[in-house]
Amino acid sequence: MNPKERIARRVALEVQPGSLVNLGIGLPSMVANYLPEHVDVFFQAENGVIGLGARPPEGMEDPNLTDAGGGFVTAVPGAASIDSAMSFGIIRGGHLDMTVLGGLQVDQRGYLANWMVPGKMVPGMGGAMDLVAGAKRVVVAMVHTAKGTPKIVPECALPLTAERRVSLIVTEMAVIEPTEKGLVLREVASDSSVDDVLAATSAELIVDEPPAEMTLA
Amino acid sequence: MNPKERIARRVALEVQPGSLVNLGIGLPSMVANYLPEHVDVFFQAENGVIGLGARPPEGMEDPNLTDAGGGFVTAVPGAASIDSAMSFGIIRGGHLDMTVLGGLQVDQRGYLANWMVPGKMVPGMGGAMDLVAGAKRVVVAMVHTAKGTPKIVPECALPLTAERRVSLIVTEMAVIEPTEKGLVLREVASDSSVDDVLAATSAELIVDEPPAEMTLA
Amino acid sequence: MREAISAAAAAELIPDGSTLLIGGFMGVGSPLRMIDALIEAGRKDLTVVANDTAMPGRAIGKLVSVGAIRKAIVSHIGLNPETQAQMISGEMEVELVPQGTLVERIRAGGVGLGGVLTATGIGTPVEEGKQKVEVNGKSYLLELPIKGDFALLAANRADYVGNLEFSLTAHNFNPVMALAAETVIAEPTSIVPIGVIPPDAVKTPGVLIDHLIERAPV
Amino acid sequence: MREAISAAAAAELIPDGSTLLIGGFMGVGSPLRMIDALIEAGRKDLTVVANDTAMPGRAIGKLVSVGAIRKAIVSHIGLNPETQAQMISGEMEVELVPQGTLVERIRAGGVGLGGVLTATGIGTPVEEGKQKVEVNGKSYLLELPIKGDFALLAANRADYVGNLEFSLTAHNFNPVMALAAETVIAEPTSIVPIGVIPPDAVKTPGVLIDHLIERAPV
Repeated sequence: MNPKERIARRVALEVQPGSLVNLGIGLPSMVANYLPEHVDVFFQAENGVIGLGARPPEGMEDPNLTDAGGGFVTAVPGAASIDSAMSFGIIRGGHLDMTVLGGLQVDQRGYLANWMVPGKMVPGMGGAMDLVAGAKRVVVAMVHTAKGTPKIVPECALPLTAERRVSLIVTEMAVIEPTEKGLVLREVASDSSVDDVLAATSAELIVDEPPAEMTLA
Repeated sequence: MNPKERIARRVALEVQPGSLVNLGIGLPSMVANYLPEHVDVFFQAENGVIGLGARPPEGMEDPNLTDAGGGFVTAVPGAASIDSAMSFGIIRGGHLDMTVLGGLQVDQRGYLANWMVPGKMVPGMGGAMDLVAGAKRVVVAMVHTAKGTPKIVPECALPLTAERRVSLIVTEMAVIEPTEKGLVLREVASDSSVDDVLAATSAELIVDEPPAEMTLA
Repeated sequence: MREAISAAAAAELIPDGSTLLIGGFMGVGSPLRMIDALIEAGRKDLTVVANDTAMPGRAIGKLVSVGAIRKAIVSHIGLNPETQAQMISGEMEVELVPQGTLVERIRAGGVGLGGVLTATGIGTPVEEGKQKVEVNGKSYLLELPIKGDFALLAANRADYVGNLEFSLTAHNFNPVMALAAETVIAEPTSIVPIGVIPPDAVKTPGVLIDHLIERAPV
Repeated sequence: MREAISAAAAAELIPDGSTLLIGGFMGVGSPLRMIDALIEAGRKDLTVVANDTAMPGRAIGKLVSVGAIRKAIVSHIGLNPETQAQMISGEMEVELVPQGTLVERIRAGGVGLGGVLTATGIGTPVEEGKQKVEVNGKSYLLELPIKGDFALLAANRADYVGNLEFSLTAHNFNPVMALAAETVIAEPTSIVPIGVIPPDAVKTPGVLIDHLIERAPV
């Protein structure tokens, strides 16, 4: 299993029945593939649909039904079209139960940086700042290191996405929960040790109890 | 012709083809009766319809289609249902071409008081403050005096509806335009003289040119 | 997928002293069965946020008549002399808010804004005690967000996931209030299967609704 | 009752240097014929307010490619490397705005509010140079209203008075932008007689629309 699939499968366990969930583009969008088939979850895409479904059958794409990355999607029965004001009203008003986003860095305070690398990559924040500021739970889904360099750091060097402590960090090596006291190591993957995780992390991790083995959907 | 009908007939001449108009409850609502039949005007009711029509035929009232006073109305072809956020977005955003409102007092500055008499009558401002603050044109339609007491006064004693100079005052005696210089007497009714109007008005009126005779729709 | 509950069961969820956002304009688009159930259950000390208090014997006017309302935050009470009498006697506190400001304050509460900057009310008694904020040389009142413990909405149709449609002037405050309360209860005229209300016809997404009241008795 | 005009005639109304609010999200729900007409007419020095600049060769991306945009106020440029290149070279000024803040700023412009108080952007580069307002002990950024000279909208259906319907994810910024420009031009896929779109299906009332573009060629 490749690292991204493992991350997506672990994040899938965080999705609560009956909840409204926004999945970011890329890795986060894979989470939807690992949910039980009839789970009572609505996915929101910030470009304007509640009840985002899978890719449409070939030849049945609707140019007016895409996800936030511009890819063709379907709508599930019971879906609702919303405009951007309602979409972000839901996100910023605290009505979104969970968002899953990629990350460039997360730091000791639990703060996320995921929208720019000054001088190199300035895609814009899109809806990320609103999602992190407004969602009830923010789950960061990312590989543990970038070409060997830790992404979980003492303090983000990259510009922050929001001054808000995210709820959970899921990587292919570990599950880490930012708390008031700091980053608590909750789970470690079966093919990693606690020492492996500590070595791949430049932020301090709290290991009070022996972490559980990471489970996957 | 009673004073109210005369006022409504004069205000009707102010309604521009192709415009969006809000008529207050009572006297102002009578204005709609004196427009040419096929004039291209949409009436807005702040409770949520653009394209307000006349009273419905007996037995065909819809409990979900009323004016701001709770009276049954119809909707014209091309009408649109709107919620209160859109309704007041239109009013406050400067999209309403004209509102016609009743008045308790208007003063030398052109400021209107029309929503309360302290200690006596406190109905609440409803949408009046938004209408006066936001509409492109504000026309005050009211009888000239209250039991002989002038309602056009040097300075409103009653609480203001907004700190905004209204566009026009229409009474059964006269048409008066508030300007930067003060209240200009534009028209006088055929059964009144300039002196009659001055006597019934405690504010100063500017009578630079001989006022025209009031015309009616 | 929601379960429909009775208006009486909904009233059981609502404690005395709650802040209720109640949809409707002079009773049009108000959740009439829920209001009756609140009265039946003897609820009291309520704070009611609504456009108006309707007329005696109608919609929110019924709550006024039985003395269930401790405080009303409304734009208009002119058609309900009982509200005016209770305000003068001190039985009920009444905060009068311009209608456009009221809807924006509720919206701000619902969409997570810190407040509303509006010109409405400047130079009037409405500005008393309020912070003013200067923007580009123009002065605006800072009006604070409103949120409720419960929103009680009336809708035309709901589907099984709670998606709502409204009819004509019965929209009014209902769609905005759906965003602004801890618990949102919708009273539809009828409830239809999933798919009957197409996505583009949905005015309030079902994810905002916590409880549906069973359809009106036939 | 409106007259339908051609996209070319609409482009004639729009001078160089105008500020345009353009609907669409990665090109979905963008007024494609009007964009082509602007390019055909050689318009330049435009300020474009939109969610994004799409991709090269698509929708707003076409305006980027021909160098027609002097300034873009957008939330995302990640899928258009030409925008990033023009930003780095200084040919185009880019103001990046969080998507939710962008839509609220446009709405504030459209509904006459003095600004938006939001927590989004606090503690990030977005807060630089902005006034902060304290409300109930919490800090909010004061974000300023946005208005355009023109709003260019895409819609699904229009009727003869200009009432608009939108489809699925092609709503996006279009309904809000309809409120926020001096002149509003809508490009519907089809135009139907008055009465075909029932009042409850109207998302943008026709009174907000100044010009309708004739239907797409069959």
